[in-house]
Amino acid sequence: MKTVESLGSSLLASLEQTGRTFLLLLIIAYRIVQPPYNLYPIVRQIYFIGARSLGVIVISGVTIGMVLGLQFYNTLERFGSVDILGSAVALSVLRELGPVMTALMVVGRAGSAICAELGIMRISEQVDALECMAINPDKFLVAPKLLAGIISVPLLTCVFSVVAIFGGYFVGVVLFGVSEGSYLNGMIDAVVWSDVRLGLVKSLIFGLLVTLICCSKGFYIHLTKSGSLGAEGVSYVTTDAVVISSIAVLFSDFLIGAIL
Amino acid sequence: MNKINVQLITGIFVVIGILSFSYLAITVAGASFVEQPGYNLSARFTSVSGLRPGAVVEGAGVRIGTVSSIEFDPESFEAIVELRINDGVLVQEDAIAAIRTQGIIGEKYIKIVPGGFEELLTDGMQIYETESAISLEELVSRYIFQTEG
Amino acid sequence: MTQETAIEIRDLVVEYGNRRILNSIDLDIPLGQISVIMGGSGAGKSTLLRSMLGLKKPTSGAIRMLGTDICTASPGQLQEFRKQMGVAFQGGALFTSMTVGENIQLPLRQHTRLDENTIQIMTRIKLDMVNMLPHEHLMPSELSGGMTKRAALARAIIMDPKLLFFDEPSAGLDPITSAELDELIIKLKQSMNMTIVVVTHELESVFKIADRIAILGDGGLILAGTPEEIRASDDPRVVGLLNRTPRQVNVDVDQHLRRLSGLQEASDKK
Amino acid sequence: MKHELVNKPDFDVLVLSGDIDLHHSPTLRERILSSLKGGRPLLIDMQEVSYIDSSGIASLVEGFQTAKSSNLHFGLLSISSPTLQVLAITRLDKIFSLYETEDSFIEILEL
Repeated sequence: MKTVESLGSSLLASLEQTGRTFLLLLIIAYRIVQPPYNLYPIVRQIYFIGARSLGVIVISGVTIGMVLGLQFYNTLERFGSVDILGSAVALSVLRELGPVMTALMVVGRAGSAICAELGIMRISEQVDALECMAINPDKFLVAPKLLAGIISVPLLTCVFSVVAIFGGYFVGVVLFGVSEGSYLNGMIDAVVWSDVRLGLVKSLIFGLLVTLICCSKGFYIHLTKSGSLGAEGVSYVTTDAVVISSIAVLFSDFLIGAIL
Repeated sequence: MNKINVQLITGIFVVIGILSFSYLAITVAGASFVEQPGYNLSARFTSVSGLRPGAVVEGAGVRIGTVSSIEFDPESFEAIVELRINDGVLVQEDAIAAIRTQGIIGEKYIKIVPGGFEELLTDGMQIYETESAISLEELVSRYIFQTEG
Repeated sequence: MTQETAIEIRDLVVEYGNRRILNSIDLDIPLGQISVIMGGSGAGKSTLLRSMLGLKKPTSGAIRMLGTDICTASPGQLQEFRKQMGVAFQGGALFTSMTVGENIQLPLRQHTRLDENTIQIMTRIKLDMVNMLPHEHLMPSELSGGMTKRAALARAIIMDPKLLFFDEPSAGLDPITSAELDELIIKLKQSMNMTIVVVTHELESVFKIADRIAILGDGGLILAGTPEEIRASDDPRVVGLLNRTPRQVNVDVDQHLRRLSGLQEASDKK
Repeated sequence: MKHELVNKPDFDVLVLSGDIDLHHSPTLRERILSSLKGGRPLLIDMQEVSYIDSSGIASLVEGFQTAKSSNLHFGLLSISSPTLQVLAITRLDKIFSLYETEDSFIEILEL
């Protein structure tokens, strides 16, 4: 009986949170179009979410590209078609791995920090202070993060894809001696605009999802059980935010792939 | 971290991102959305199986254009392929457009075999002589048929 | 003498879920004076403060502040009203990503179109008022407890508010620092003619700064009046609070013993 | 806030009246600074000022600073006691040159 009860209440709680999260999106969409418009907070958030993630993205991009180069080379060599190595690497990076890996990296590096920052601001009364200063916290705190997420994640995804293609190039061409022409031209011939566009659409949606979930988790910490736990509560919601946004990325990746 | 530094680094990041995007869109995606100088030809095939928009058009093994679109004509039950041929490449009226495969599981491409007429095709015209995609099954069955005969 | 009231609280009831925190509070806070709201932990002080700040919607009742009923005000009206009030939160609530100076300037930058020079000078004037001028460029994490409170106070008064709320000014401070803060509050009232509401549970400063005192207990208003009236009161709860005597609980020996030994539930169920 | 600039033989007088708050101080600042550009000493007549907030005071401080750097006299005339208290809390009463009458300002100028 207890188990059923707790299952039910946690289901209700997660439904409530989902509702709140989408409501937050609507509120922000409404707030963004209202003046005043301030650019610097958005720049600051792009700096934090995007620019500061560049290193991680480059390193993981190169690594993933090299792994793909290695694996595809081994497989394709058995069929004697190593000349499609370039297109194999490029297509899997552009359509799948680029957007997904970038989004997961952003969750780990920036998403957790966003959630913790907002959570701490809430429990240390900074959000209340903003409200008392007649400054709208949705617009002042959440909107720049959301916009920066939507801008930064696609840009990071492009960087990731480019360095991954060259990671694959390094393994295929430099290490295994696939001809440079067949790697690059094969890739150029195989990839069409719709592949790049798919990756771009995915990364836009991931960018929005990740920042939205992490913002909502931290920003609404006071409405959950963790809200009364202080610093410990912040660590709980941050963990939640990372897990939920990672799953949301993977699941929506499947959905977008199925629809588009 | 002062304001100017943040703005500078963010600016650099955005530039790197946009450059990466341009590389992907223009070079890797083969500029399939940027009109390259050239002219359009069409060709009808009974089968284009495996050919995709963006595929290469070759003449004598050299890239001379790309496939810009593939459409189905319900009346004749044929595929209409639009080709974008680079400027300066001359295609005779009796040239043959043939769909070929690179390697066994490689990409499909269109090969232009030059003709002997002096009249040249211009923008919007059609290549009448075509050879459709040869599927592996057809090849095998034809081979069996030949040995029997 | 007719006193003008700055805040008029009528029949205020506040509930969290099913728990009733404030039960029918009636309170007047006069204009241009320092009113102190005090009471023990859990007496409902912070709930009352949050209601007055418009952060917690009351279940019923009215709070009229400077002529605006903030319980029924539209978001736009509330926004306009809030530009006339300043709040210094208990923990300071300074924004950790900004320097002290930037924190203090924030309301000006958001709400006014003043010249950059004017903003800078105003910031320094306010910092000087709270003796924080040398620390303008520090980050909040580099401040001590007393400095944080003073910086928060400077931010609260940057727009020259008519109404200033101060939550627990002396909590967690050493006696000297908290005495300095008390003097600052008095100075602000005198020179800027502000109405100041201080919420505290510490006795030391109350009689030094207060023009009016309201004592809360168990969600209700026990007594409101001048410091003299409060001192003269013979209400046991007021006397207890002033003399810091622990609450008297009548102990039934048998029952208490049963409670401690865990037999309570068993006997209740019978 | 109302303001009027009076040109005297050797100096300008800026006569202010009413409330000076966040909405008015940008005008006040602009008036003070443009008057000082003329290179003449400036006396601000504050007799009719009922209320001045810290943005107004900030404008006065900036004017005083500007005047000082171009070696001009900058005085405040007949400040009311509430305003004086606001100045006192930030020790600005010791910084500004305060005058009771216009004549005392002229005396200083002639020195």
